[in-house]
Amino acid sequence: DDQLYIPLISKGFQHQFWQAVKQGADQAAKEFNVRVTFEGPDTEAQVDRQIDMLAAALANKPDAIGFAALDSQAAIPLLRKAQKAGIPVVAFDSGVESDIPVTTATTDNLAASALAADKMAELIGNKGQVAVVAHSQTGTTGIDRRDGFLKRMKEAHPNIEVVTVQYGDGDQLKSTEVARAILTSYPKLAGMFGTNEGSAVGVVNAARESKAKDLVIIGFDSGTAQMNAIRSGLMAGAITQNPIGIGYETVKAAVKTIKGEKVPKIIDTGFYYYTAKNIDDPKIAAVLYK
Amino acid sequence: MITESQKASPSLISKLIKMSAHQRVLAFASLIVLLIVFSIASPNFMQTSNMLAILQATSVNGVLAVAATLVIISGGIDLSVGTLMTFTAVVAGVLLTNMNLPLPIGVLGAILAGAFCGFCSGSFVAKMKIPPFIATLGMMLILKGLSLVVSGARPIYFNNTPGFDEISRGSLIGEVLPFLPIPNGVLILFIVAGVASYVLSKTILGRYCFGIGSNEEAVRLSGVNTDFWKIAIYAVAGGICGIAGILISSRLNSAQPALGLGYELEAIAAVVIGGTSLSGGRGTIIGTLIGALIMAVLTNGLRVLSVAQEWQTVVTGIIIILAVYADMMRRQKSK
Amino acid sequence: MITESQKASPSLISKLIKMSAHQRVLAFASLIVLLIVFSIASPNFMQTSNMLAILQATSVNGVLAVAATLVIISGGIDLSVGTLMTFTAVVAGVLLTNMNLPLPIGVLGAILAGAFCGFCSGSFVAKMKIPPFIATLGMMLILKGLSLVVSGARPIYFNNTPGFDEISRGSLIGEVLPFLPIPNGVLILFIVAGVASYVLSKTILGRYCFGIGSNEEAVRLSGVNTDFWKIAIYAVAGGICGIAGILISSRLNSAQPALGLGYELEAIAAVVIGGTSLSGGRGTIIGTLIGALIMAVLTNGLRVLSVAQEWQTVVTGIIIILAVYADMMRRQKSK
Amino acid sequence: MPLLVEMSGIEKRFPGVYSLRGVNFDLEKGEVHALMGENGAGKSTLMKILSGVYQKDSGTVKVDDQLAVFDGPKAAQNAGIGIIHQELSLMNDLTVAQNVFIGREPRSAWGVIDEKRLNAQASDIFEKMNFDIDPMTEIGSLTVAKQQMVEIAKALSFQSRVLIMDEPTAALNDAEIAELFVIIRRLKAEGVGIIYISHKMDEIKQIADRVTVLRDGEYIGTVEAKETPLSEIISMMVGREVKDETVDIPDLSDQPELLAVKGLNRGKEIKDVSFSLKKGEILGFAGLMGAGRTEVARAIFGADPIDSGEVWVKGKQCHIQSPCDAVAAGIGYLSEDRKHFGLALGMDVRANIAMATLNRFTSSFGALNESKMSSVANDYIKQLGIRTPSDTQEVGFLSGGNQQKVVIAKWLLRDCDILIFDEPTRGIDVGAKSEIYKLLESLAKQGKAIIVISSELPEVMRLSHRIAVMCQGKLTGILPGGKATNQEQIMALATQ
Ligand SMILES: Nc1ncnc2c1ncn2[C@@H]1O[C@H](COP(=O)(O)OP(=O)(O)OP(=O)(O)O)[C@@H](O)[C@H]1O
Ligand SMILES: Nc1ncnc2c1ncn2[C@@H]1O[C@H](COP(=O)(O)OP(=O)(O)OP(=O)(O)O)[C@@H](O)[C@H]1O
Ligand SMILES: [Mg+2]
Ligand SMILES: [Mg+2]
Repeated sequence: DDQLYIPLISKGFQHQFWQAVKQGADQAAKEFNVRVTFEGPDTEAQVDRQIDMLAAALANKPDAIGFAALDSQAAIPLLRKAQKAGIPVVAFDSGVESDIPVTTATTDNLAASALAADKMAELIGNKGQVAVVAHSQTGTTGIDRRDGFLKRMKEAHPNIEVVTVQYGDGDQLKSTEVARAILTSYPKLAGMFGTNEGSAVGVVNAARESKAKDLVIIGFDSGTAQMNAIRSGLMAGAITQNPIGIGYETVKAAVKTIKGEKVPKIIDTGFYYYTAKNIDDPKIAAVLYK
Repeated sequence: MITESQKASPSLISKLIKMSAHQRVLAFASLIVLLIVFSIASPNFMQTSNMLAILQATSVNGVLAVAATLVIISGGIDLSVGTLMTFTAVVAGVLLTNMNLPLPIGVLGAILAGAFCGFCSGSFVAKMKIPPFIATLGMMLILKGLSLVVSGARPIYFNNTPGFDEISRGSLIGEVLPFLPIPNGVLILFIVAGVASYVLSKTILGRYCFGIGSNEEAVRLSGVNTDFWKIAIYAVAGGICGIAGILISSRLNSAQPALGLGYELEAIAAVVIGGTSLSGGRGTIIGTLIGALIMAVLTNGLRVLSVAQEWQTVVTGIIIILAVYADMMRRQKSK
Repeated sequence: MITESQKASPSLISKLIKMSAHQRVLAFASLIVLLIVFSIASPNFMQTSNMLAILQATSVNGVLAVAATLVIISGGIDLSVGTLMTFTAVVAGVLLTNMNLPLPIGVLGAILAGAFCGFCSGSFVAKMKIPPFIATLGMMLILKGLSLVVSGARPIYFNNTPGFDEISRGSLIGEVLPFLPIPNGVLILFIVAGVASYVLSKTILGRYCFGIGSNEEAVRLSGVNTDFWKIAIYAVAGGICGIAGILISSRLNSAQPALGLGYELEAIAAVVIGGTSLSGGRGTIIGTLIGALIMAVLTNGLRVLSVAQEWQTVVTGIIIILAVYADMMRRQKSK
Repeated sequence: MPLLVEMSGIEKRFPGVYSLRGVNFDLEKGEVHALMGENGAGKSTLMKILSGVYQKDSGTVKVDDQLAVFDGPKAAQNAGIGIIHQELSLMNDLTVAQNVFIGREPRSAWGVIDEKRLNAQASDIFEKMNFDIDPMTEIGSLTVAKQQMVEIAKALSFQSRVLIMDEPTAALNDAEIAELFVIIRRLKAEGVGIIYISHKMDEIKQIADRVTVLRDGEYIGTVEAKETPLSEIISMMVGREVKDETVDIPDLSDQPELLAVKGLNRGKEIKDVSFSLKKGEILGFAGLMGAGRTEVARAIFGADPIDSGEVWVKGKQCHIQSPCDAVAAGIGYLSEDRKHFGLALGMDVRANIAMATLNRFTSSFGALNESKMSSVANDYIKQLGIRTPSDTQEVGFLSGGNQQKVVIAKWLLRDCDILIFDEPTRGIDVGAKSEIYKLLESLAKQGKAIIVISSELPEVMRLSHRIAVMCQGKLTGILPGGKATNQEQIMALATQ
């Protein structure tokens, strides 16, 4: 068959965020009539597994490749190989330290979580203690979201103390346990920030289970549980990227490149802060996944 | 219910002490030491709410560890407990949410699905003579994939089943004894452990479990259909994982298809810390329970102390080794 | 070098066949069947570059599995191989990048660090009588944390050490035999496996390894210092994990401090698929190598066939069970 | 009389070994039929076929004149055939009573076990056997002898019509053997047919009605026990005559002392044991089951820690902490329990023989010299007559007696100055036994000091230059060997 074949190697697979990216990719695949496959390792630590996936994808002589690098350098030799074979590479979610990718479809995680910090500060009245439940201590998105939040707090909201950052691996149950422990050790905590869906839902679970009433919770990404929490007021609001858009734009840019059209060096898919008020706005609703 | 739990409580403690004296459940002392140390280190640790959080955190791992105990005593190992739990949660989700069936059917369905998967693992081990490690590793991978397939790789929420989250989070005990708001999840853990303990020590299944773990060939030469009983043991363990599946999905009010990997090691660790031998033939449920509690106390305590996460793992590793070492010492002395 | 590898190649194959005939390495047949099936299913599978990718993917897991084989034959288990690898990679990173020391020191440092950690695990097991599962689980957690602490929770890149990535990615064989660009990582795996195989079958360490796994008490009562040898076995295994650490960090040109969790199960799976018994006393390195290859071929083949990822895991689980089942059948028939 | 069991033309082949070729055997109601033969003759194999553990390659088995096919142990049990296996097959982690009734627990609905009844039933059986044991003790904590008694109790509890006893007395003492014979006579009177395997020749005269002899897997013949002299049975087994001399006690007065044990104490098992041993001397240890002989040996050897006491070797005090130290000091110990403490069953004959001496076979870099090891192993295979297809056969596949010979070979090869042999001839056939006696004597002549612990009084009396007697952890006396001491004197000290 002469259908174009574009494998996407992502950073994860089972997580809802990556399933949303996959959804966008599938959508574009239908629209442009190309064949897309989507794969990612179990955890964001498995850099070598991702490289094995990339190698297997290259063996199939694809027309282009989408790649969300777990490590900014590790895959470069393979990407060079792709370049030599004339296979265009589209980076998504995180870039690589190389000019091989024709474009990178991404959002600025640092800026997104800085926005979360601002919203948090606003909601707790610019003072008090807050804590972060992050999803990864070593993955790039995890680091960026944590650091974006911490940096912004330090620079713009000096009266707010970030008392602790703990990690729940994005696992809802573990994040619940982590958040409960934080609530135990900081009874006066004013707010908590969960850096991805699993972390945010974990914080909500913990707040519900330990009956912490006045806690301001800000989350990240979407998903039914998080959206319900926002609707019911348990969670003040959340930052969302546009994962569906990332998937869609990645495939679209790949198709364009194959056809010889030019694409911009960076495709910023944007991020939004949403609350109970604007959750049903068409613009917001379009980027949220259930 | 009241009298039941009131009765149970002192007898449980006296039993613990008795067993501890019998040099079976020496891990108990390590648990006490940990509790004391953390109470001293942090005033926030010994709050009721935190104790409840620890118990709550023990519930899922505890139930999985009970399942793993049965299999391990029989000389096998079950690596699939974690993903089996996830799979049964997804099955419950499909039955309750997608098919809109009543709650009891969902619960029963999850337990039966678990028992069926256990039956398959058991058959691989007993009939196809596949080493338990491989049989259950294969099962773990199969179920990991199937959970994603069945759920469409997205969580299933139990929004059609009001009260589903009460299964784990509500507190029947708390309703009658307001000062003791033990979550149902914990109650279920204790019931499962109690029943499993009874089955192990008083029934044929339990006897053959120990026998097979101790010397399978001898049991077979005594004319026992060891294959049948091995399959039964795996199936029972699978059913227990089904209960864990209900517990976790009720706690998260959703079936999370990606969860469960890595839970098997934690469950097995609880079993071994509790004094059950990985080579089979010896072990107690109460030890396992204490093992699971040790792990939960340790994790919670270090978090409450706000130890940096990387150091939390280091300290956890050291304390697990020390706790087991302390047991070994006591055991040797008592000899 | 040329004559060496030319000589080695036929003798290796004839050895494989001979061993297979001895009903030791029956997994070999399963590997062949897998290769044939995938070649038929996808024309892209049997490319040189893909074969090299499979070998490359085997190298790290293969080396870890060789380490695990030693410990398992001696009747123990090593859950720390994955994080031990990571830790040694970080040690190499600190020595080479942060401290700017020359390459050989970095490599040696990693291997020695691995051997030292193995020595500690071994001492826990032999001297403190802690069950190997717990001793190495504790070690796994300790090293997981220490890797993050030492590296500051971020990757260390080997940008100061030009040629570091050649250790795994370059191809010495390819330089002399351009049509056979086998990466050095694979060469190292084969060398490690060859040496380990020699040590196991021809040296005193290997003999005691089997003896202790088969009946530790009998060996001890033969006047052998079993504690010493057990510690030695864990230390050697640790050193081999150090080699894996160098391999992976060279392949990624960085030490990734969070890597390694879950790799222990994969390594142990390769060992068991290769016919080594988890209860100790029997096993072969060549079986382990084939076990690791089976896993790599399976993963790669399913990917090349573009099977959906959730189904990949399901199929992997099924095939692992079937492969081991096929072995069991052949073994029984040959009896 | 009707035949209970009739086996004819039984063949069984294992890889590399022809275990049985055309063996015939029959059993009448109420008789004790002894099955005799050298180690590896095929006795256990034949009985495993009759009890459904192995499947025969060809031949027929009839029970009550009906053709019977046993596809598993359960089928044989159902046909009324019970067996006491040569190797103990017990569940170490279960209690005595639980072991006896495994598979037949008294149970109520839902599979709940009536533990009280279980223990009571077990007590009944033990009482009938005159065997004093608490049904609730764990099997693993018992001595081999007691475990053997439990095996016997278990087999009896099946109330089989055919009872196979494969070397039931190998680990037993005279007192227990007498007890067992009472039981056998009672069963006989009840019409039970008993197949009895033993290497203790005197037992045959006492208990057997008929004797069938196998040699090299072949059927040699069946004779009446009462009418046939032992020497004839032995020559049927061995194919030649076995002559055994009595001990001649050398004068050791000017020989140096090799081993001195002073005030050894360990818990309740060893109480203030002191003795010494001269170069070239064979010291026998006699005593009842549980007298503490094994404990003394293990304590000297460093296998178990001691509470107090001194061990002197060649006039120097040795602080022995582990078997490793003991061997370094020149002490070797052959355990009474070959399966658990003597052999790595999964390894081959060669590796087991060399296990205590590996560093003698290493060249540079710790590489092992396999060919040297093989030739040494083959020397011992020849010298001790170990029946094995080759020195690379797994020890687990050898017959019980041949396994025992492998352990002996291991210690002979080690060449220690002081050798402690704990039940060295357990399960060894008459021919080989006298060879081993001669071997021990020649070792003593070469200047080794030897301790022989044995539950067979004739063996102790045959071998020892002096006889130490133990009772309840105490050394109650040391008697002169040879004709100077009789059994009664020993028993008097053993039951103080
Ligand atoms: N499972 C097995 N695999 C291979 N060979 C075996 C096996 N079982 C027995 N044999 C061989 O069959 C022969 C007969 O063994 P068997 O155990 O019947 O001897 P036996 O007469 O009982 O000897 P002993 O007096 O030493 O107990 C021996 O040569 C033994 O090595
Ligand atoms: N492993 C063990 N655990 C607990 N008690 C033991 C163990 N082995 C021996 N004993 C006890 O130690 C005492 C001495 O046993 P030991 O085996 O030394 O006696 P023995 O004189 O060698 O007798 P025999 O070998 O004829 O049984 C006995 O009371 C026995 O019950
Ligand atoms: Mg025999
Ligand atoms: Mg003894």
